[in-house]
Amino acid sequence: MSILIDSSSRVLVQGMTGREGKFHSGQMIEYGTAVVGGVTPGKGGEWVHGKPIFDTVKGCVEATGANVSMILVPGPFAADAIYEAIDAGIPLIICLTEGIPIRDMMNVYEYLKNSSSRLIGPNCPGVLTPGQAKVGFMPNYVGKPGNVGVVSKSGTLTYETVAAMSAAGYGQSTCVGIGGDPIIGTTFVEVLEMFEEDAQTEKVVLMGEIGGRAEIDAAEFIKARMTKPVVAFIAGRSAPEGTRMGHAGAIVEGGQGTAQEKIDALRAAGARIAENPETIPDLLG
Amino acid sequence: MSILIDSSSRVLVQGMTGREGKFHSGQMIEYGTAVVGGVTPGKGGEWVHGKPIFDTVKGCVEATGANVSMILVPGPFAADAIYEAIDAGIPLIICLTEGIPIRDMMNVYEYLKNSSSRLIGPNCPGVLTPGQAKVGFMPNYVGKPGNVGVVSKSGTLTYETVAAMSAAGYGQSTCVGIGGDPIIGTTFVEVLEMFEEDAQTEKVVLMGEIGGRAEIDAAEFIKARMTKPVVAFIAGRSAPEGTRMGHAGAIVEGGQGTAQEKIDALRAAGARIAENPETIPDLLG
Amino acid sequence: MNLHEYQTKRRFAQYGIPVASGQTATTPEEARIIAGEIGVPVVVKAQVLVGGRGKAGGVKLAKSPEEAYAIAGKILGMDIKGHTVGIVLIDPASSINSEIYLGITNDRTTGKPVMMASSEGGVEIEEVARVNPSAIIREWISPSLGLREYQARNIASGINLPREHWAAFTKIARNLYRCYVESDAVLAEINPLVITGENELFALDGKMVIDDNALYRQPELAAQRDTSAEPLVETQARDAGLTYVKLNGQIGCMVNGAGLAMTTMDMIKLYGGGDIFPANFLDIGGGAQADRVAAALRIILSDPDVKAVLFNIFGGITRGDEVARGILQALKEVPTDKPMVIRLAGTNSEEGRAIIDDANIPNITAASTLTDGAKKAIAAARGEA
Amino acid sequence: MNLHEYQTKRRFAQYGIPVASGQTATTPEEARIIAGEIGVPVVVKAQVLVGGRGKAGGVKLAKSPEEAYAIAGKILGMDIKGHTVGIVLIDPASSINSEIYLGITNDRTTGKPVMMASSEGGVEIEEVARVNPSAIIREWISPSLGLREYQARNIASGINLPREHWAAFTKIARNLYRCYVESDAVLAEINPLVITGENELFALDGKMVIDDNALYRQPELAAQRDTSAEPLVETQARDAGLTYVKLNGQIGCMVNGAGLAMTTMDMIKLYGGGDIFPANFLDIGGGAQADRVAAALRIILSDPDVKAVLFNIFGGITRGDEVARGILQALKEVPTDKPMVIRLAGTNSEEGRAIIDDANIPNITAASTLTDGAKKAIAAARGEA
Repeated sequence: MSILIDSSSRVLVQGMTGREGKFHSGQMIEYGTAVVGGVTPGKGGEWVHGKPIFDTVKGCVEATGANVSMILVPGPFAADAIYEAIDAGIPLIICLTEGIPIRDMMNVYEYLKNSSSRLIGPNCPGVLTPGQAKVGFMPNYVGKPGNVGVVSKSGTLTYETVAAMSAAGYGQSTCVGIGGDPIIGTTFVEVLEMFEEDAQTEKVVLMGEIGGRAEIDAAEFIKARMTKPVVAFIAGRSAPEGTRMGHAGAIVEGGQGTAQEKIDALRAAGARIAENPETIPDLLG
Repeated sequence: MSILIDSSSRVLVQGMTGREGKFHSGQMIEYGTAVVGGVTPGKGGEWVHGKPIFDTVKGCVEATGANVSMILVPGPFAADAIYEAIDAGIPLIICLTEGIPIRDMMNVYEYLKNSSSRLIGPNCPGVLTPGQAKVGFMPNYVGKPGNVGVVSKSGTLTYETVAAMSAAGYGQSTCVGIGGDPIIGTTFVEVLEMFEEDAQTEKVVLMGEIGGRAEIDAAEFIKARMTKPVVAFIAGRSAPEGTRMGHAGAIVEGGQGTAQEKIDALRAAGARIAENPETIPDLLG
Repeated sequence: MNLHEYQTKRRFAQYGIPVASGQTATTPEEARIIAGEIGVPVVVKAQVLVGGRGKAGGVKLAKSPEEAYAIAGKILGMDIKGHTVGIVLIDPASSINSEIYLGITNDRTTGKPVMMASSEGGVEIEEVARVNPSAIIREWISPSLGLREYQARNIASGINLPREHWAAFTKIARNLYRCYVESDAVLAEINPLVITGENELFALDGKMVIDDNALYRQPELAAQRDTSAEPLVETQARDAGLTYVKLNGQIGCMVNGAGLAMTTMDMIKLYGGGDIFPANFLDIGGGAQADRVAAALRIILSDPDVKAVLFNIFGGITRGDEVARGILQALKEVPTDKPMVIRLAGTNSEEGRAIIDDANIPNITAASTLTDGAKKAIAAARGEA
Repeated sequence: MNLHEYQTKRRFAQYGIPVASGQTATTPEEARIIAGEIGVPVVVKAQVLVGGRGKAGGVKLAKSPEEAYAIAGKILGMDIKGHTVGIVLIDPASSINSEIYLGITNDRTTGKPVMMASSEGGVEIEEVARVNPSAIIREWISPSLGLREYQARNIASGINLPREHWAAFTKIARNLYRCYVESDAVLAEINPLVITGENELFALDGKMVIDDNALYRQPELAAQRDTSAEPLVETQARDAGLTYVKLNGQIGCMVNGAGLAMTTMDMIKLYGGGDIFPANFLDIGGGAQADRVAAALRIILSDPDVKAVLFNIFGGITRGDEVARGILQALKEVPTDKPMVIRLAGTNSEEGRAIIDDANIPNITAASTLTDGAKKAIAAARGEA
């Protein structure tokens, strides 16, 4: 078992004909992911890495039976790409695109919550179930099959940690990058819930950062519901306050979202706190 | 038991200070309905029939604990009144207003389906649980407590039938007017489902009319799921075809929505068909 | 409310949908001048709010201004299914490669607008739906999102539109949706949307039906209502806030509520023995007040075939006393000796019956139930009362 | 991107929100003329993109044009928290009865815009939130429905606004929401919204922050960016597509990804022994290509406090070979003998390391891990390398 994706996932790529789309879908195929096709309006009928390109997601789903869509189109087009995937009935949408306007994401969020699709991201590195499937940017070599679930707001920090874990012999069930944007489709809490339910996952690593209150929510969930041990790292202890959103965001969230506040909450919830992501393996022992 | 409303329902009236609002809330109170307050923007602080008027639904709910809202405001304002009731967390909204633009109702419908509120109507006579509560226009004397559930698209036809049933000794569990507009909050099927679940209801009377395919859906539900006997009447056997929406509606609905088509479907589903609403009691025996 | 073809196409043009650059004429001479200006050949098209004008000879090709003059002379004044042609549209004739159907309406089941398209344009979509339902591609639209580009692509792909036309088609589809929404239309269709010999797309014919309940916020469209061709009573009924449909029977019906009005008609037919039928459908609506009742009675009595009148009022939001006062008021203004059967029930019906009784009018009979009322009215229409 | 008060208020005015009829001046003489034109007393307000200008003496009342001249002379050129005042706004002074806070921002938790109001306007809303959180009324807005009138009434009722002002308040609230949406703002606030002695409502001060990701579709707002007061490197970083924040340490950092960039800073602080700190936050973003890397290096090296540079690149969408080429390109343009520690991992990192090795640059040290890189950079900054 694993969460979100596995060797039976059939992945389509929205934006497969672009430079990044071509490169990363190639990496995914190399990893063994079942990439079944791509979608680029106006390029239907072309082929990339031996996979057919379609003009519409609907057409691609009908022809290939895709059940995961990876979105890698520029920011201005990303919202529509997500709507198209939702309307085509794709159950899992993983949007890697960064720079999507917040207004677009608020509109998407409302539509998404009333659909049966799950969105991971945007502005995230994707999902990796080591040895089975990779959807996103995570470098092919970092993961290793195992029983630690990894969830992170950050992209490169995830690679860093996962590589350190693999090197130390701690394999992963699934690694999920939820993205660091203000509005994201799937939160820490939802992923923790999936790991708690997942038979393969025995321990969980959570990587957060300053800003927002998602880590505080995660701490509350860990305290109330998690039976599996959690190791956490929070980035930004050295960041001066107010460099991110500050102001109105902080008001709404009823706190400042500092690293220390988050670390305290997670520690109080029973999580082990790492000071350095490369020492996370030591805390998994 | 009964469905939708009973003696514990706490009803607020949006549009209580208007001519119709005053008259019908007076009738409801006379019937014994727990009308707890009204809402008319700009008239907060006034009193009607000894009940307080509020500027906002939120304010009324906070002060009175209302859990049903009856809406009786003019068509141009009805959509906003429904949104306000949904946002205030009212679980049951009964909208009597006629003449709401279809575009407004399509917008309302999308919002409603993503909320936890149920809407009855619009353009409906309301709901009556005889001996317990009345929300809407049904004349006070027509109903009588009993075990027949009544559901109807039409207002006055409902009064006609319910009066005939009461006169013949067949009391009702609850009488529901779902409204005859193209877009309504609650369908025949949903009400039939409630009656099927309701312990008090032993038989069901359904009154439909030409246009749309709600009665066909009801017939399918009756066939597949109903264990309780159903008596049905369809109005419009004498109507020439195409006098209602016709055209595009009929295409979408994949049929003509004629009375005969509906009667045939209901009969095939096992319902007894009345030729005259006043003979329905004979078929309930 | 229906718009004429020329009104629809003007509206379309405002929303950036390409249409033929035609003009309307109300005289043959105007038609001749227009044909000269826009260049022949032209198509002369009757503007009537009823289908089937083509078969009725209301659409003709003219190869010269003189021919346009002659054809317009024939079409203007023509009767098409009871509608008199008062306006013709003179459109330039086009070379047509293929024809598409593209329309939007509201779908009751999903509560959403649905866009429908078919590569078999130019024929009635109902006919396509009957003969070849899979040829109709449907795309349901979220009211909050509107028609997205990918939905237009789904449609274009579904009807096998050559990809070179997708950009133009998408623009037309989105503009049509915007036009539908902002016009409060319940139907907006382009039929056919043609692809010309020059590979251009434009709306050759169009139809829009506007939601009557929304006309209060569509003053520009409301002002375009053409009552010149419709029967006077329909105009009068609408102005009075009534729903009236003329039928071919002998018993005038005045009922509150559409369901009960149809049921009352059904009862007349049921007990009418095959020779007595309802003369009309008339719903006085909810909460009908005295003056509206009076207007309704006036309309019913204006039908010379009416032999008896049946009032069936079951008060709810409508109150019996007000209806009773309305009847008396109307009888003062429109005295009649035709037999009338009055059945009042429901809210304030006792007060209403007392008002009628007190007026002591000889040709009024009271009825206690719907069935009683229908039977008494049938008897009255047969002269048996 | 932040807008100045005067820019915000102009935008508000375009959306029908009443604002003071002030004008901007860049010289004392202009200030004098404006004060004469709009009538004294006036308020002279420094236009800076940083809070706390009032306490810093950047807002003053002038009772005559001459006084306006003198005050403008003092405020123009003033330094407020590192920002130089280049523009003053001259607003007519008003009689104020009460002050309200009204703002909209996006709420991460619900994914919706939230309108916030408080009867305690004129002070910082964060302060109200801290001291008296129940004084803030919140109304979450469905993006598909927008702010409805009843929501404005809920707010007006919640802050106990006298009912005579509800109509004006509702209009302002809805216009503010529209302005927020159509400007792609992440914050739009009126603080204070004042009720004058004449019982009128208007925006005395306003603030807007525009979503940088949406500037591509807000050309009018994008053109209003004022870079004159901000440090040059911030402008350069933004133009190059980088996120750069200057800090006060000795180790310049270039990292891909915000989380890893912060973590790299954290490691420098963790192992820095209390005397070595990061000199900056710098995220080169995803998929950074050679020219962006070069621009980043140039910015880092422009900080004279930087004693060593740490590159920490874990390739994913970013590729190690491109970063390596970027470093070499930048070193050609900006030669430096400062020690550099380069750690490349992830996608195409082997190719990248080979490129660096081949260039054979003496002041470059390779590091294998994040911790290794941080420790080597700290040693280099101490001159121990």
